Amino acid sequence: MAIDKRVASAQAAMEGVRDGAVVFVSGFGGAGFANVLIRALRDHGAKELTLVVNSATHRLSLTHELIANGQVRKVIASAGRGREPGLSVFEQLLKDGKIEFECVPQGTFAERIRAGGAGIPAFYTPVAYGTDLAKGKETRTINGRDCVLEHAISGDLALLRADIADRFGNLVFRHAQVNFGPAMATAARLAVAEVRATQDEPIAPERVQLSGVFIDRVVAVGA
Amino acid sequence: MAIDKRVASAQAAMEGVRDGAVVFVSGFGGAGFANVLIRALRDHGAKELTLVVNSATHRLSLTHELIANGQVRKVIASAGRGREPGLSVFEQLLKDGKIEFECVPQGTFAERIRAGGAGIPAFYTPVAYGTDLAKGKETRTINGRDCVLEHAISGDLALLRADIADRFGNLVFRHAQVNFGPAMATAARLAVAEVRATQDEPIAPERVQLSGVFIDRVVAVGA
Amino acid sequence: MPGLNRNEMAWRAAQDIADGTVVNLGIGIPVLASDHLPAGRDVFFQSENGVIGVGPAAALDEADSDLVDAGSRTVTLRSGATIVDSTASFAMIRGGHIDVTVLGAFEVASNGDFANWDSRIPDKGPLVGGAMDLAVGARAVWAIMEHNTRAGAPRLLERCALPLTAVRCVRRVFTDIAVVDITAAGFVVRELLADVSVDQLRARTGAPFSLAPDFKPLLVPPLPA
Amino acid sequence: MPGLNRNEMAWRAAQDIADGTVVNLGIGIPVLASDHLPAGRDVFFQSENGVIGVGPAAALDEADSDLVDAGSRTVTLRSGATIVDSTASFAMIRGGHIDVTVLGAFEVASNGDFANWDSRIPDKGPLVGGAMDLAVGARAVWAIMEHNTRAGAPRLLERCALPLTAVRCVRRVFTDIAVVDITAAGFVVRELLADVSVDQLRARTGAPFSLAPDFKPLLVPPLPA
Repeated sequence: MAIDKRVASAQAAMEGVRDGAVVFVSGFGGAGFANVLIRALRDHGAKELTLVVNSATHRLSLTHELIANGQVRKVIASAGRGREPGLSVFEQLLKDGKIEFECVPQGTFAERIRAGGAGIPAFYTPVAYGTDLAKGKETRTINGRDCVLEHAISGDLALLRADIADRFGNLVFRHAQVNFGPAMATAARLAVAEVRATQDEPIAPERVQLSGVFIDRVVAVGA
Repeated sequence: MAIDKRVASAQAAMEGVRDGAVVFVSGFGGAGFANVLIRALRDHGAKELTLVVNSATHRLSLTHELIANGQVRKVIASAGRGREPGLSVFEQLLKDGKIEFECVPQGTFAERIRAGGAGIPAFYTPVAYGTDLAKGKETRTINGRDCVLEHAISGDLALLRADIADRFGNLVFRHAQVNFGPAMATAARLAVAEVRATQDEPIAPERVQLSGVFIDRVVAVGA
Repeated sequence: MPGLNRNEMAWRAAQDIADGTVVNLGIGIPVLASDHLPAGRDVFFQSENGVIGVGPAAALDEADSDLVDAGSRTVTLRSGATIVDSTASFAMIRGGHIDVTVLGAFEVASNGDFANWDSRIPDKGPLVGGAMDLAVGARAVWAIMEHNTRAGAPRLLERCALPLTAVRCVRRVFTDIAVVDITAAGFVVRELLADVSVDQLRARTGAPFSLAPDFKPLLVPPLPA
Repeated sequence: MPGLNRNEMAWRAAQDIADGTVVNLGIGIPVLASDHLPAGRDVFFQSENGVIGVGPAAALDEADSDLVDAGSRTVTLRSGATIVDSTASFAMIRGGHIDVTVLGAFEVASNGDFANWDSRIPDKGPLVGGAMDLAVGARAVWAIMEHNTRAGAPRLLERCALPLTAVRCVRRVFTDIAVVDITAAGFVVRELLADVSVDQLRARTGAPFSLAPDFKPLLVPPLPA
């Protein structure tokens, strides 16, 4: 049967997502937030989620809706601070001890996710050595560099935003949309992309930025 | 001064290469062998080299000329066997104990080079666990998987073949030419690419496969 | 007693490749399986040099030395293909994104250990290539090999004698006379050529085996060798 | 006694960015340095969200929310730019391919330790972003900060009080009154505003320092704040 990963709606793309899922959400600085899928996950209602997202509370991402809706148990991110002067919903929950937070340096965050998708269970990195974020972590000096042992992050669901998908799930991103998308797709059991447009014709091999091998479902959501 | 990484000849591209250098040579299965640069390195004459190349003796690569010329002390590769029925020059030297050889699974080979370029001093991988290629290596069970500790490979020089370079050193590869090129360029202090053609105009951002940040010199050698 | 030839072994393996999967085929007999997929199965063949979606071998006048597979064959691309670098290709392999890899083998043990990289050819250099990565990374590892060596020794063993490629990973073996699964209880023979008796199979196999509940004849259409 | 304003501090840092380098500028004052490069210096500004070759900020009518830098500013691309994913961007950073990173800071210690991520704002959540990666990965780390807190406390210290971003990595600090190198012997003041005396500097600095052999006045053209 000819491969076709297109699904009819963002809701349909959430089928099978369960309570307790580890969910990757791509996006950085306004580029690549999968806000249609995030809202579909909110409507789907899965609870006790662990969100793996660069920023717990970026103003241009709808991640905060999942948090405000009580669906999130824990956030793994490099940023947990809102720009607004007061407390974001996330920060209030954190202050009240009602949500867990793991703060990870952004590059280690990206590399741990890549490791999850690349079958590397753990790696040593000099980043964070000697800081509070390395507390409790194993350390080792390799070739004179002090390093911290970091473990892969794998998950159940990845939500990505891209520009175009073909029926094979091959993706092309616009500019800086790409950010965490490829790594997250590889690390998740179910990878879903919302795109501006889908097409029957295959994307030219040299234009594909993420192979459809890593993508399970795509949904066209317009610009 | 406007950045321009083009040099006039393959010989000029070898300037500064020293005896004892660790040299990456890209190429796989006939695609992406930097044969013009390999010959320039032979003519340059640097000795006591460690070659990091997928195949020590591929029939379509001129790597064997460096070996036959007595410039190579050690080879790190996933393949050290020629297709010819008898012994290749490399295999003869190996048999005679006149060259060192480190045999590495191809994926671990690629990942160790990437690690060298990505500032990851070491990583755990399940590959090769329980085999002769893991002998003497530290092992650890992570999340129930038996793993081997592997170390990054960094080097002095990388020789790549690509299709087009712009003056910034940005590269586009043809088809399967890409193979080990990007990882090797990132892991080497001096990265040189031979290309079919160079151009003044920048390659379009979405067509660049390897950023010129990683490339030091490019030389046009024709098809 | 002639068994299946190379194409017939590859054909049999191809029948078990599920629709919509991502498959890596090793050099030698395994790569022939791509010619024998049942109609209507849409499969991506991944080659470890980075080609995702290997198509048929290139015609002589279309051969492009920049478009090769892991066996250095000049190939074409299927619809929807793309090409990545070696790091990304092996990340895909090691990360469990290949549904099945079909590999040639010298020996397979009843605990799933197998040996396919170092046959101890005198003098020739070692060659491991991507075999260890594939064996550890793919979700399922199948082996294709002659049931016996040219000298008649069994290749299905209690323990491998040759240097291992990986431990406890092979799930199914296609030989020239049988299809054998590897389970927690050891070898389980699923199919056997009709003109080979179970006693003959026992004589040619180096470890105990049981017969599958749905044990049946190994049926393959005759194919040119 | 007014010191340099934000643009003037950024200008001074920009003078030290060498031709042909790859530079990452942190959020805040550092990113202003890109406006003040001396003529004729061809530099690639890398932004950790994957933009290699950030150009000037986008004009309002050209702003594209898919083309942003690490500070969420809508930007343009310079000639020769490309964009990579976050994994590749931080591989570039961690792997030593950034010649210089210029970062904002709260505190810098005379052994090169510095603190710039956790100012212990009551209640606000933590935010580390890419600071630790840049501090460890870039070949040279420079900090830009006011010489003193609003309350007048020194930010150049024997030991940081705030949570560290990285250990032993800062090489140079640009403050509103001085340019200070960090050497094996501790702080070395290279430049000082003409209307600040060395004694005044000592009073405003929380650790011993020496003067560079070529110690000179810190001269910056007046710029709008």
